[in-house]
Amino acid sequence: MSMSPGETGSSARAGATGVTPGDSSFAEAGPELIQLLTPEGELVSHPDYSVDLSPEQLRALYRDLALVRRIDVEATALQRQGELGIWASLLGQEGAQVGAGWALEEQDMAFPTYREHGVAWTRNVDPLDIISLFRGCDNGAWDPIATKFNLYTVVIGVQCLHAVGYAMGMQRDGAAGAALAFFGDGATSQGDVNESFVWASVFSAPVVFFCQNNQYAISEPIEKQSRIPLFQRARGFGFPGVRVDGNDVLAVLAVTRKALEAARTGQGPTFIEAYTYRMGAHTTSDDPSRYRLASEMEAWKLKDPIERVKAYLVRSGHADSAFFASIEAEADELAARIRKGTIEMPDPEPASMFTHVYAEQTAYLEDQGAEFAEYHSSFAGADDDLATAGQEA
Amino acid sequence: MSMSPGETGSSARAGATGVTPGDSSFAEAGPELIQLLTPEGELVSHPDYSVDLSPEQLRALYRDLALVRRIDVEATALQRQGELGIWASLLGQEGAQVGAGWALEEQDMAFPTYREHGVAWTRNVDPLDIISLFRGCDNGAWDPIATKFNLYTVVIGVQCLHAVGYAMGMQRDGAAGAALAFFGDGATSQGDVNESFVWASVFSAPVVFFCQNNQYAISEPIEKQSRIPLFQRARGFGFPGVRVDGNDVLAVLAVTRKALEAARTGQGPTFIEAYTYRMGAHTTSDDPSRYRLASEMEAWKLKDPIERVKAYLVRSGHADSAFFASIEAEADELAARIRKGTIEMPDPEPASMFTHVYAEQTAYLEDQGAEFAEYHSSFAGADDDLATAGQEA
Amino acid sequence: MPAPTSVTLGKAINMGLRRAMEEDPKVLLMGEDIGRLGGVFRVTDGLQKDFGEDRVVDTPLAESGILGTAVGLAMRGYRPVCEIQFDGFIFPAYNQIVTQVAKIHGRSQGKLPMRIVIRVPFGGGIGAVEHHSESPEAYFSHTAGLKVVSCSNPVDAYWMIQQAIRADDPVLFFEPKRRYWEKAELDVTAEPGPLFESRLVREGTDCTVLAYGPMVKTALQAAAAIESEGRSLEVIDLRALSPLALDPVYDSVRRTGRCVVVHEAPTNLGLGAEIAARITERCFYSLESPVLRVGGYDTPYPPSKLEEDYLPDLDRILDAVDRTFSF
Amino acid sequence: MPAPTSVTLGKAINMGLRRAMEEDPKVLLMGEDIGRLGGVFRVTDGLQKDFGEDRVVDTPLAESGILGTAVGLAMRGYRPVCEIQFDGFIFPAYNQIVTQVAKIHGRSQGKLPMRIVIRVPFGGGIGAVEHHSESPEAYFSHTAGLKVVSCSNPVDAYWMIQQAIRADDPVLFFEPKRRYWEKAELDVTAEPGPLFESRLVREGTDCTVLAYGPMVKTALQAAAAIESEGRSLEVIDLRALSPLALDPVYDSVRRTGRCVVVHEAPTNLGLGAEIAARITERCFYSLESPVLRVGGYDTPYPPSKLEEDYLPDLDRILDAVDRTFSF
Ligand SMILES: Cc1ncc(C[n+]2csc(CCOP(=O)(O)OP(=O)(O)O)c2C)c(N)n1
Ligand SMILES: Cc1ncc(C[n+]2csc(CCOP(=O)(O)OP(=O)(O)O)c2C)c(N)n1
Ligand SMILES: [Mg+2]
Ligand SMILES: [Mg+2]
Repeated sequence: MSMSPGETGSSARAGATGVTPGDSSFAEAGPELIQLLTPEGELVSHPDYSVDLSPEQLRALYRDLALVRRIDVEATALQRQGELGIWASLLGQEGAQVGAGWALEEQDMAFPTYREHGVAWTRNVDPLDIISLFRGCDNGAWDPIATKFNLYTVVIGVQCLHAVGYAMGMQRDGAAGAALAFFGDGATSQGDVNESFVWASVFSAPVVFFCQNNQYAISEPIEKQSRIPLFQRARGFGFPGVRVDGNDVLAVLAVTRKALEAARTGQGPTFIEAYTYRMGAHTTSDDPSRYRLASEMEAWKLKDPIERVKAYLVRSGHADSAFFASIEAEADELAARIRKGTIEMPDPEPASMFTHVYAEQTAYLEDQGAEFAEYHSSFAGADDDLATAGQEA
Repeated sequence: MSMSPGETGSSARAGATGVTPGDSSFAEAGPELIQLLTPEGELVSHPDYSVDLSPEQLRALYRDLALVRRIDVEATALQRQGELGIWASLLGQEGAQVGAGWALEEQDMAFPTYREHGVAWTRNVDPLDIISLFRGCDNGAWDPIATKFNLYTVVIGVQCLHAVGYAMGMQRDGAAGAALAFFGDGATSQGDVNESFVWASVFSAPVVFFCQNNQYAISEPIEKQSRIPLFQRARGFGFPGVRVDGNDVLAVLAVTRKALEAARTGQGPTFIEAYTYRMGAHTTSDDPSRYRLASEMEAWKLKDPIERVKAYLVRSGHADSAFFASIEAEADELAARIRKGTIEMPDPEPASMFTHVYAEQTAYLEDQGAEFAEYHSSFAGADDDLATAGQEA
Repeated sequence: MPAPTSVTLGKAINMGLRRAMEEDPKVLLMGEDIGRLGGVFRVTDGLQKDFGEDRVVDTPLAESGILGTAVGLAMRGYRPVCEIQFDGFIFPAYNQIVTQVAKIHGRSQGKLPMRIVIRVPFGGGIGAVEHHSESPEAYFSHTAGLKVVSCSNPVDAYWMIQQAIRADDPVLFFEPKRRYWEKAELDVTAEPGPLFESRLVREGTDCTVLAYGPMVKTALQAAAAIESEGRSLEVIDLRALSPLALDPVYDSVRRTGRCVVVHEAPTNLGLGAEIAARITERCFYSLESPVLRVGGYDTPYPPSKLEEDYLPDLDRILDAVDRTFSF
Repeated sequence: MPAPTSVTLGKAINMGLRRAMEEDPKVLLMGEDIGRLGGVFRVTDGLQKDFGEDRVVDTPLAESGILGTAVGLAMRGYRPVCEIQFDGFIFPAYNQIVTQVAKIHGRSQGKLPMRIVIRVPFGGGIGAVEHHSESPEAYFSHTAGLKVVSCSNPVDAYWMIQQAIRADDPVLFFEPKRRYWEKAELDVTAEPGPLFESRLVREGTDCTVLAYGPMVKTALQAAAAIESEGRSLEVIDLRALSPLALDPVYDSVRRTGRCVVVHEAPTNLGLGAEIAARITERCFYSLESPVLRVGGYDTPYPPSKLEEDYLPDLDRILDAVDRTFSF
């Protein structure tokens, strides 16, 4: 959105310090926090960062935020009803993820963890292709090449090296793109993540490190991982690090765009710390009440990434109630489609576990698969036996 | 040594910038380089660091430097003559190692790589107990507990975590000491080394990280590991990093002492980059002529860590030719003892390979050892057969 | 003397850890989320509250860091008990375990004992996502310098964890995660047998079935199921995976002449391979059929919808037993 | 057509790498000191000079970094060939190899092939210090998703490295470092056989001896040495360690009735265990004696003064052969 000088001037200081009027609760994030839209939905300017979005684009951004949240809520409900084995909720991190996703250009490649459902949405990954993983049907059903969105990676940190290697490949191809590596605050302690910083710096690879500091690694607060703000880690490796309000989708978009552009133009890596909060449990198997206070969550509720966009859209008159109603309706449809698609999702073929172990199948595994099929068919019709046996066992 | 204002004033700037008069070749080390004794043997003062050594102590320091170099030269010769399988020379790094060794107090624990023969000497480790490793008799024959000098560690970087863990133990014991972790410039790229920074910082463990930047990891120059000076790595983890002239034993002593004292008094870790140069090959198996220019070495010859101490001792009149002659004689004796001890060193008992695999021997391995002994004795007297068979094979 | 109480396997380990910490101040626990949360399986529940943050250490998220610092603590005289959150996440620590933990005692000619226990919830059957259901024990059993055990029931769990902590060698302690909720009567005043021994858990005459960890229960179910058909299986819980304690196995196989080894780990180069090779070397003339192996297939652990097809179960064990008779 | 020339095993790999890079621009080499230095064994000698720093990459000193970035490069369509400087230094990369390199093709249901070769100079006999003489192949052969091979002579080395690079699956390529200097006539115009096959290298009638990598030469020496005593050994070079190609082995054992497996790796859970188990399953009624294993002892690799005592040699192989006759 283009800003009137008035807007700008009025809150430049706020923008620059990251402390927004009437919201001191960001103080702990420090003065470096980059923010363009306050929790109250006011635009603030920043000396180094800005975005210029049309009202249409702002509405599209809101739509993505709202739909992503609905996907997450629906998946959580499906897990509760036994349709999914587990679900890793992104509740509260929609701004960081949609903002980062919007910053990606077609040729860029994203390397997610297991929580980037919001980024996936911006890469046109069908939510059902993610849900199939959490349902236990596969390890992710989307095409990582076609969508330029890598498969989810569960082993903490390893994907940061994959992103750097992919970026080194882009370098060698003379390609225009960059790689965007997602990881969490806890992941910053892993050797692989720090090695990826060494490599990115030494080869000045076109990669951006996007760390969602949601304050927790399961039960462990950020203090268990670092004594200093995470974005400062980059200093030790010779490239810039910035901290952005992860609940401010506009600031995240601006900061990530700038970093990706720098990477694409040979200026090397950037570390982005998106300062946010995990509003839900680590996963549906987790019980946060054992390790954190509800009050903490209350404070963060006030910084909701979606509410502030809605507030701005309303204040600026860029959207009316009809618009919000239409999004609501679209979300309902999406949720219904997800529910139906999940419940009707077919189980994988048992023999499929032998098919993709290798690109060039081995005679040994082919035989093993054949024996399996034969043995399995000996229970034909009596699938219950198998099942029960499995359960008893 | 106490300094006269004159001395101080004359070269304070030099000391502060690390660029010593008539020696521009330190320029690349940058202004942060801490130096107290120039390559020409002039004392320079530094705003934050100083040492106060008596003439006796200075002579003792020289003695250690000279003897350590002689041990290294003798070991290299023994390898050339086929008495050792390999040797990792410390040539050129005597100042860094003896300086760090002198900074250690009795209760401190050192964690070396495979090149810290100079530190070993300051911990009263018998050179023959090191040589036995390179001769292939054992993996180091000294007592790491009694000497407070851990066994050599060949896998790059792992010992940095051991040092942090040991320091965490000291913390829990309420012990007065600190741990000193040695590692090279190449090691800074390893995940484990960076994890050790995370841990040391998070637990503010009493540990000091002593990195000898000898400019090379075998054939790879420092640029292959980092784009910025290594001491700056610490910034990314929230603790101080300093760069010291690694060929200036006085500066190394002063800097390491201060860091160890800080660690002992609960102020957490420090990263010390000892800026030095590997004057010899990586090991006796290496051929540096394939990857570096002789001219580079010539430039570093001028910064020899021992010559500058000698120059200062002479200029200051703290030592005369008789002293240097006596050290020379002592070095000759030491070399002779090492040579004799090496050549007469008995081979290990073959069956010994089964004895220390476990603290509590297993029946399985005991049987295997017994079978081995029986089989082995079947060649009694015919050891040649075994040998030849081994060679043929 | 407290009366025997019924406890779950997970709780039994918790009790064993507590007792070990009470008896030896040098014992400390390290791991991810083991403090306030009590571990994702609650095995360390309540221990940080009672022993403090210095003895129940919530670590940074780095397994190599956990094992590497445990090595330093062991050098300092501590007995660290490290929790690896799930089997599939032990690999970042593999270098420290295989090149350091396993070798330092030997490297130092006995001067630096590595009194470290590495707790690993392992195996499948809980409907989890990738990396949460694996059985990596063979990677460690093949490594000289390490000892490896696995418990199959609450009573063993309680005693074996304490014995592992008291041992002066590094011990990989594999916990059958799908059995954490199984209950048994535990008498904490009883006298446990030695740690590194296998145990005959069911006598039989026709075929010997070997299992450990989660598969012991499955093997016993198979034995019960086939009894009606008049076939008598002898079941042995191996317990020790390195060193293997096979003498009772040899005796059994010499009697039965047949043997089936069961584990969830992939069959190729799994424990079953070594056990089959040794049995054949020792009992060659007693064998009526080759030792057969029932293991996971030689594929990555599949998505959970397929794990029942992947995992050895009652039917696959009985199928193998049948084959030992049709040889 | 160039005439056959006599080349060392190390040089043969160098030539194979060069040819692979000439034929496919997507092939690149990564590792420590492989550029100017040409690797500590000079296997990549001259390649950086001719192909540039972008295709022969001197990497930072971090094995996990090497494999982790190789994964990303493979996703981008490259065929990285990673050199691990010595066997004992592959473990920092173990997590990337076992949880990523091995699983990504399956995880992506075939959409992300991992065309990565991991070159590992392995084995002992060169008088080195700790971690420089190990044989870790079993750790990888037990891992589904990986393929594992080892060459024993210059001709195989030349062809197998090219075939490994052309393969669409990740291949661990184990190079017998003590044999780097062995020479043989190499005809670069010949037609190689398939990569994943074992090869009969000496015909015999009394006992089958299986070996791979550095032990093939030793096995052949044993066969030659015992011939005079009128005993005829059949020697098979396994070449493929995963998948194992044992059909020719079964045929051989069915003829000879006896089998000895040889490797430097520790015996417990070494390749010999799996091979013995499979042979026994397939050739049960043909076996005159159990399959015997001659491997390294179950200790860490000893200091070099003891390696001749540790390593399988001609005498230990013949001793085992004798035992197959005294069963
Ligand atoms: C190597 C490894 N160790 C442990 C785990 C178990 N685990 C899964 S998520 C998680 C916490 C990750 O925290 P963070 O990096 O902050 O990401 P977040 O879940 O908060 O998004 C842990 C310990 C894992 N997946 N991988
Ligand atoms: C994990 C690991 N990888 C590779 C090696 C082989 N290696 C031995 S020394 C060395 C270079 C080390 O360089 P640096 O850390 O600068 O120490 P320096 O030898 O220069 O003292 C390498 C690559 C090793 N020992 N460990
Ligand atoms: Mg987090
Ligand atoms: Mg170096």
